[in-house]
Parts: sequence; C-alpha cells; structure tokens
Amino acid sequence: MSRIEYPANIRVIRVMCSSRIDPVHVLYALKSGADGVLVSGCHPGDCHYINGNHRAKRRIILLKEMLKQLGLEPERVKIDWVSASEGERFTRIVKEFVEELKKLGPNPLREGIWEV
Amino acid sequence: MLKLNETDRLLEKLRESVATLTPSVCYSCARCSSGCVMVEAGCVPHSIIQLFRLGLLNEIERGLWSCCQCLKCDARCPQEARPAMLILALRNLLVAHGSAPPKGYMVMLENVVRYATIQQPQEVMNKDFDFVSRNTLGLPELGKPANMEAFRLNLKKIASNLLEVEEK
Amino acid sequence: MKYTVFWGCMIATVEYGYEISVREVFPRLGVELSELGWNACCGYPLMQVNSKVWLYLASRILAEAQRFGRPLFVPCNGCHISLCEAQHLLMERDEMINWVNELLKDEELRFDSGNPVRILHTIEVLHDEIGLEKLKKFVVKPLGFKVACHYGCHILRPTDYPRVDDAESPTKMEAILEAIGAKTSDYPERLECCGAGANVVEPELVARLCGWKLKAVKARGFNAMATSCPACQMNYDAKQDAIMQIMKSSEVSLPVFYLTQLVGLAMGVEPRRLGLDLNKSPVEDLVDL
Amino acid sequence: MKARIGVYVCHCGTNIAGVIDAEEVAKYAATLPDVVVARDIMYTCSDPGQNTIREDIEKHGLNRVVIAACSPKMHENTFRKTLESAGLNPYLLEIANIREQASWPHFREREKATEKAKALVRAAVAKAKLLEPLEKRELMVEKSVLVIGGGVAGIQAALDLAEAGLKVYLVEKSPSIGGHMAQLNKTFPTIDCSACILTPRMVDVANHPNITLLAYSEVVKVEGYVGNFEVTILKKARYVDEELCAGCGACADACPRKVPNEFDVGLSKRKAIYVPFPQAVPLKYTIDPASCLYMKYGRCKLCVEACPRGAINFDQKDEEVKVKVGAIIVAAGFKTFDARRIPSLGYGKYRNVITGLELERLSNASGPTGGAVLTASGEKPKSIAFIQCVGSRDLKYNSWCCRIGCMATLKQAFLIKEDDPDTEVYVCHIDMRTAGKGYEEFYRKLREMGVRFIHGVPSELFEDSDGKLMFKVFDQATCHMIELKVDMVVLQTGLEPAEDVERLQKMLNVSLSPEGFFLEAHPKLQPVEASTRGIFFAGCCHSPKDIAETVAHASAAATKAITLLSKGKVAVDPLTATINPEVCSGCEICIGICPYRAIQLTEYGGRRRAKIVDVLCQGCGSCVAACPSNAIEMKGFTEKQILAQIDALTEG
Repeated sequence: MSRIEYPANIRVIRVMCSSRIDPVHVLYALKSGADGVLVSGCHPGDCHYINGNHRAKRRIILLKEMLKQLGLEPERVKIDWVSASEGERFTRIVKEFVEELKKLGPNPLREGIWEV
Repeated sequence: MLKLNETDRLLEKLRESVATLTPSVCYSCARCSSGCVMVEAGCVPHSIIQLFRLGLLNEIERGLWSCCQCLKCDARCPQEARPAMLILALRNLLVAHGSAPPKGYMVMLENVVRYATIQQPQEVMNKDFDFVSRNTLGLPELGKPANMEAFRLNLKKIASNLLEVEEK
Repeated sequence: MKYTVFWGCMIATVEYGYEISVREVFPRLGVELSELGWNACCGYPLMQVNSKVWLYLASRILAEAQRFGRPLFVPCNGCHISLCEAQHLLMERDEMINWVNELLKDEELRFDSGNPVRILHTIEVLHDEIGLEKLKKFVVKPLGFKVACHYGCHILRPTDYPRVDDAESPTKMEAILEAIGAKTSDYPERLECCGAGANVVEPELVARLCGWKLKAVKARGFNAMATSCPACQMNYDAKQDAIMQIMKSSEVSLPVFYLTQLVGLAMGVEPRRLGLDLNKSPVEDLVDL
Repeated sequence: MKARIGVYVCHCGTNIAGVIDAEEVAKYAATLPDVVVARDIMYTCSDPGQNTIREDIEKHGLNRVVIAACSPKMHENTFRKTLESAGLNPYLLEIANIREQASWPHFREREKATEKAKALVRAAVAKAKLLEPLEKRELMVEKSVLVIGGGVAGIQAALDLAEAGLKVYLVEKSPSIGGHMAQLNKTFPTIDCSACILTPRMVDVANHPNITLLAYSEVVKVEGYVGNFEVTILKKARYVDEELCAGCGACADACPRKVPNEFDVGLSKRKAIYVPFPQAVPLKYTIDPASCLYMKYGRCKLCVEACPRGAINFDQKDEEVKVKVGAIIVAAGFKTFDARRIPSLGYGKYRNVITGLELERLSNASGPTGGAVLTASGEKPKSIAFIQCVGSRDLKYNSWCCRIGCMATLKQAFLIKEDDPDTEVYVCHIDMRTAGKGYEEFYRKLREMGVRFIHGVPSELFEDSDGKLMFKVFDQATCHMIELKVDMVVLQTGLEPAEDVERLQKMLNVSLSPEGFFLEAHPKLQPVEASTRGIFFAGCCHSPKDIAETVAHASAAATKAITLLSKGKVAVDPLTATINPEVCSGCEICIGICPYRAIQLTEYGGRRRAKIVDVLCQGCGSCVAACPSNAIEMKGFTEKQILAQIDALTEG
C-alpha cells in the first residue's frame, strides 16, 4: 500500500474475508475497551469470496441495531468497502471514523461504568 | 537573471492561501495558455503557475491583471490545476499586501460604497441621436439598499486597506 | 411562474435594452416578475481585488431573495455566476455563513442555509421553465434570418457546480432560437470569450478579440449574433464602432441582439418596445425600427 | 506441548527501522510470555535472515515463529518455506505486518508507530501460541488452458502453451482473431509490416493441433477453482456452416447490403455477410444479423443462391460449449478513447480531424484508400498536425499515459515524411516519451527528417470555411503562441479498458485497478498473476503496452500457466473450515451461506450433519460466523486465535 498517513491509534486483525467476522468478535473488542470497530471488505459486487461482504454487511447492520438496544452508540461500529489498490480511500475512511469516535468520546465499557 | 526569493513572507502567505488549489500538479502542457485570449497581454497561465511554484513573484505581477477570468483554462486543464483560480487568489493577495490594483477596480469599489452599484445610471444615445435615461425610457427607479449606512460600514470594514489608502 | 428579479449594475445603469425587452416579453409569456426593492452590485468584479467584498455583496442579495420565497431571476451572466458561486461556497462551508451573517446583522438580513435560493438565468427561464413548446405558441413572426449564439463564459463555467448548460456543447440557446423561427448552427468560434473581464486593463486587445469573433461570425454566413449577457452585448454591440476603428475594417459590422429582443420580435412586439433603438450595432438591417 | 516462540523484527532496510525502533520492539517481544528468543534483523527475508531463524529453531527448540515485517501477501510463503526447511510445520508461522500497518502510514509519528508495532507483535505472539500444524492439500489439475481474447497477446500465449503440450481453448468475441495489431500498418521503431509479422502467427493458431479456436464466441460462465475451472462458452451463430464455408466470398459479392466496416474504423463499407479482413482467421464468413436484409425483413437470401457449397444456414442457433481447464489467461485487450468526448478538439464535427487509429487504416495498403492518406475531400494533405495525449494524462478522462501515443505518432510521421518529405508535419506534445529499445534513436531520426515538434497542446481547433483546420498552440520552447493552419489534424487518442472488462472481472472473481485495468497480484514480482490462483493476465487488459511488451507479457503469462500445470497437481492452502459433527445440529444454515457450494449434508451417527468438501472450500469463513452452534472452526483463523488477538490489542 502507498505511504499515506492515517491515525496511529488503529489496530488491525487480519481475516481472509469480512464474512469471517462474527458479531461476537466486534462485541468482544468493544467490551475489551476498543472505542470503535471498523470492518473493511471488498466492494459490493467485487468480493474476492463472491459474496462474503454482503453477509458481513447484513451482520453488522443487525449488530448496530442491537447496540442501540444495549444503549451503546451504533456509530462505534462501521463497515466500509476498500479494495487493495485504494490506499487513499482507506485513509479517508479511517480518518473520518477516528474523528467520529473522538466526537463520541471514550467507550463507556472501557471505563468500567458498564458491564455486558 | 531571476532570483528565487524563497524567504519572502508574502510568498509564504500566498502558498498558504492557495493551498486548497492544486497548482503543484501542473506539468506545463500549456493547454491553458494555448486557449488563452490574453497571452498577447503577457498573461500566460501555465507560466504563472510555474513562476508561482518557483517563488518568482515579481515576474508574476506582469500580466496578472490581464486575465479576463473566462475560466476556459480551468475547464480545459487536464490536471485540474485551476490556473484562473490561482490568478484570482494571487490578485487578492497582492492587493491585500499593499499592491495597488488597476484603477478601474478602485473606481468600481468607490462607486459601490457610494451608490451600491459600480456606476450610477447613465444617459445613453438611441438611434435617433437622442439621449435617453431610465426615466425617459419609462423604466422604474431601482432603489438603494435600505440601510446604506450599515452597508457602507460593512464594506469599509472588509476592504479597509483599499479604502483607507483612497481617503488619504 | 413568479420570480424575483435581480438586475445588477450593468443592465440597470447602461444596458437598458435587456431590461426593457425582459419587462416587455416575460409578462406576455406568463412570467410574473417582482422587484427586489433595491439594486446593488453582486460583487463579481470586485472579487478580483477582494474576494470577501464579493462574498458579502453576493450573500446580501441571496439573503434578500430568500425573504421573497420565489426563485431569483438573474439575467446577467456575471451576476449569475457570482450568486451561484457564493451560494455554492456558503452551502459548503459553515464558517463562511457565520462570517456573512455577522455582517448582515446590521442590515437586518440573514442567509439561511436551509433555504437555498433557486437562481435562474434568462436561458433557463425560456428553455427550462417556459419551455420550447409553449414558446412556439407565441411566435407570430418567425425570424427567418441566421443567428449565431454567443452564450458568454460565465453561464457555462466553471464545472464544479451546476451551470446553465453544458460547458463544451451547450444547446439551449440554439434551441430557443430555432423555436422562434431563426436559423442557427454551431460554429467553431462559438465558445470564444468576449474578453469583457479584461476591459479594465486591456481595452484595445479586448476590442480586437471581439472584432475577430464578429468577423468570423459574419464570414460563416450568419446575419446576426444573439447574446444573453450585458457585458458580452456591450462588447459586441455598443463597442462595435470602436472595434471598427481599431481593426480599421468594416467587416465586423453585424447586428447584435439580446436573446430576449429576438424572442420579442418573433412574438410580434414593436421593435422600439424591445429597446432595439438602443442597440448600437446595425440591427436596422434586419428590423424596421 | 508448551509453546516456544521465536520473534523476528525486520528492519526492512529503512522501510521499517527508519521509523520504528526495531531493537526496542524485539526487546519488548522478549518479555512476552512463551517467547524464547526475539531478535531484530536487517533483512529477515534474505538468506542470512532465514538462516538465523533456522538456527534458532534448532538451537532453542522453537515450535512457533512470529515475524514482524511486511504484509503477509509479500513473504508469508517465503517464511513458511523457511520453517519447513527447518523441519517445522509451515503453518506454525504468524506475521505481524509492521511495515504497511505501522512504519509506512505513521512515518511522521515514530513513537506511536513503535507502540503500534509492539501491539501488533503482542497480538501475533498471542495468536501464535494457539497455532496448530496444518497439512497442505493437493489437487489434481486439468492440463488445459482457456485464453480469453485473440489479439496478439492471446495468440502469443496460446502458441506458447500449445507448444508446451497443453491443450488450449482460444476464445475471441469477433469473427476473426488478430485484434488491434491486425489493423495497424507498420510497427515502430523498425517499420516492420504489422500484418506480415502477425498473420503467420494467426495461421499457426488455426493449424496447431493443441489449439481449439473458438472465434465469434464469448465466455459466459466460469466456475470452479485453480486447476479445475469449468467454463461455459457461447458460440454465436454465424449463420454460415464453418465446416462447409471455404471463404470464397461469393456470398459477399452477392450481398446487396453495405454497412460501415468496423475493421476500417468505419472508413469503408463491408457487406452484411463478411469477413473482417482478407487474412481473417478463421477465414469463414459471418452474417451480421443486425444488418442482414433477410434477418431483418425476411426477404433477400441472395447469399444462399450465390454460395457454391450451400454453407449458409439461417436456422443456425447460438451454441453453448463447456470445457474444463486448469488455468485461464485473460488477454481481453483495450479500446481507444472516444475523441468525441472532448468537443473542443472537433472530432466528429470537423471532417479532417481524425484519430491515430484512423490514420493507421488510411496509410495501410489494405485500407480503405489503398494506403493513401487523404483528406475528406480526397486530396493529399500538405500539412498534418498531430495532437498528443488526447484523453490521456487527463483527470477528466483517463489519468494514465497511454504509453504508445508518442511512438505511434513518430511512426506515422515517419511514414508521411517518407512518402513525401515536403509534407509539413507538426507534433504538439506535452512530453515525448520514447523509452524503449531503439525508440529514442527513432525519435532523433524524426527530428532529422524535419518533423516540427511543438512543446504544448492546443485548447481548441477551428475549421475554416475551406475545410482546413486552424489552431493556436503555446510553444514552450519559443515562449510564443504559434498559429497553425493545416489540412489534417490527427488526435492521438489514449488507451482504456475494453468494454467487457467489468463483466469478465465479476465472472472470474479478480480485481481491477482504479483505472479499470486488471490488477496483478504484485506490481513487481507477480506482474501476470491475478490474486485468484490459476488466472493470469496478458497484454493491454492489464495496462497499456506496445506490441513488444504485450508479447513479452503474454509469454510470461503462458509460462506461469505452464509452471502451474506442469506437475499435474497443485498444492493449496489448508486454511479451510471444518465442522465438528458432534456439535453440528444439522440446521443447514451454512449450506445456504457457502458461496462455493462446499458444504454438504452427510450421515453421522444416524443423523444429518453438515460436512465441508475440502477441495471446494476457499477459506472465507462465512459459515463459521453464521453457525448458531459454533460447530464450525476456521483453520488458521480460529475463534480462540481471533479473540486472543483482540485481547492482546486492547490490552493497555
């Protein structure tokens, strides 16, 4: 990827396809104190694994609904599409997401205010 | 021999204010200048971009005010470098830093402060060689802004440097 | 169709032919025009020396227009780009709105970003609002002669917000002229600028530029030229004598009309009621004054 | 067995160490639980780097290796081999990508980058602890290859493959192979006749026993995976029996219908029954149903009467052909930029503004004018101006360089000057790009021949009433506006992705670069491979190329396919899903989810249970996340491993 800067406070976990991501992983990350979780996959219609990204999208949308019910900001979870050649797009998405999370403030789960 | 005045503070200001424009992407294909109607008057858009990048501001001033802002260069530039916008920004900044704009602009500005329009309604000659005015043509009077005082104050606030110079 | 009209400086102080013909023609086509109540500079020429002056002047017109709740009809190309660009800038950047509204307070005006103004140019009113089919119904004297369209730069460019027609292949003006029975066609010099923006510093070069285009239009077999911008009209029409002197040539002599004057003629309006006696170019070659 | 982990932090020269304190990261790694040895190494992928790892495995009895370096896409395989050679299962490796994910994007924040690198290493160690040895799978492969596209790239690839003994299916959508090269007159810089060097190869294709040529056909469906693709090809009806047609042309002589000839870019006419050009391969006539009078109006059939062999058959139907292949080479070519999109240059409006490809046909002896370059009024132009980069290097259209426009113009200028040295030739250019063997020399020659180069491009063209073209161009060499009036203007239009690229991309499940060309797996080291195994790219569908580069690229693609298929089997990653039948409830949710239809129902202990078909599973993990019983596990990306990574990354 090209050397384009993005905020240094994101940590990456590699999976082969966004559809490998279980909503449980996202909840687990939030519970463990991550301020937000970005799920990034191939563009719709351009999935390396045919249609895994659609599955991932459906799961994340449902998860966001659940977060609402739990009283946690659904904006803490985001799914977006970035192909291997779109360094600039990735950077933009990460920057925007980090900005959004900064506005939301720290994850209440981290402060131990809450228990799931 | 041209000298690079990299340390010029004005240049820094200029760079800052045109940061949103992208003159750095120009690679001098000269499509802008080839289509420019004011090249004859010393306005060569791609040269202006290059002079700006090299910091040769004194060279830029020549020809800068000839641009007629038809925006053709902006529309045709293959790299979207927007030469006309750069020229506009440079004009603004030179004026802001004390360089006098061509007289015609000052006349318009003073008239706007005085009458709200760039000039007062003129008498014009018709085909019968009679002078006619809005009134004789039956055109209604177009008023001035309701609060001319506030209008003038605002303009003086915004364009203080230009208008003060004039008052002296 | 009810619009608020903003005339701007050039039309209201010297290019009366445009105002007269609009006032004569538009009501006949079912357009109701209400006045803004005052006239003031749209800021466009002053953008060159101080963009803030421009933004202030343009915003106050937009703010005033918002009060009327009608689309704003702007017959001048310069005013059109000025107001469109100012609104584009205001809608994009909140800090601009705050700056402008701070100034407008003293004038008891306020720009409301939730209520953008629909800004319409003459060509848009005739082509998009009234429509060609309706326009054709008013034609009683199809023009018959061949007219070259001169759009003027500022209703076509820039390309980063919507303009009146396509920047490289506009068609609306030709369509209007054909609807009123004129002949027209594309010609290579069609999109060339009249140079009005440089009148302040390079009047002679601008004159030669206009002369070159008039000559080309004539050589290509057109009987007249139509404009829809007071600055362009002034260059091609009012300055034609000066151009002839500078170019030392009579080949540049050509009738130049406002688009609305031609529409009026086709509708059977008496030429003087369209301000045609104010045109400096030899319009009498085609029209009985 | 207790995990004994070795951690290697790579400097990657200054790529990583220029930003990240590799030594500190290594020191930190040494403090992590189960880490036995941690080192920083200048180039871990180099021989000495790999040797260090091997020695450590032996000396310290390492049973897991963590490498903090570049993207796993770069060197995961390299290091797996390192482990294997040291007797360790290659899947006991975990890579922390501290280059693309830390040193590159955070090069201005050294401390934060180092912190991030530590976190990524911590996560990799946490995952490594839970890694399990996996066994590679081997698949049998079909020793045959599908080549999509019959231009010079497809022809070259097909011949190379066929010579190597592989069975080749060459699919071309138009009635003849040959592609753009068949349309060209001469080739630069040697001025070889394009057809003379291409047509013998076309004939070779037709005659080669290992090549099945499917012209006038399109690939409509691709299923399967590396080594075992199942391809459906639609063979369009020619309405002419290929077996019977002898290519005599009596039918075309009789056909009354004339339509613009695509091969001559519309500069000449062809009949409704036609061959695109006389040297077409296969030399079989085709009826174009859109223009055939009989097919449109039900009357005519003059061709049927004329054909001495009764080859014409209006009842012919499109036909589906299914083939099995082990690899696919995509050689789908390009299209030229439509100059109408830039109205200011007057193409389509002014008669004497033509494109480079049109000039190619005009100057070709087999072209519409028999090789004479003529203006619209049929006269020989006394002056010609070339305008470069039309639709290229332009953000509004195609941002990239077309790579061949400069040389194509030089070649065309050469032919014009050679024909008549008195013809004035102007070239308006941005930069002249003539990198290539013998290219710069050719450029020099053209300057010697008196071609006038103008450093600048015009903004617009005007047509004078005499049909001549006038334009102004600002020449940077003289700093003057130059006004020109010429008889003909040639727009050297750019190259862009072919029309059906997106259809192919979806069908083949491969990626496109932002420009819309096919994206290779690695720009330097895998220039012909798709990221989907078993698929290769050749020629201009991958990026603009001249003929020499296209041929080299096509041969490279063929070689890669030959290498892949030569052993008769391929090893594939063991990173597949597995289902624990004890836990599975047989709900079948996973079956509907799997995009590869790799899950089947089987009997287990008298009950219906889902089971993964190993060879079909591609390891996406879709089913794992969907399984409500947590019965599915993903090798290499297990639930425990992922949660351990999350724990490690959210720590601190």
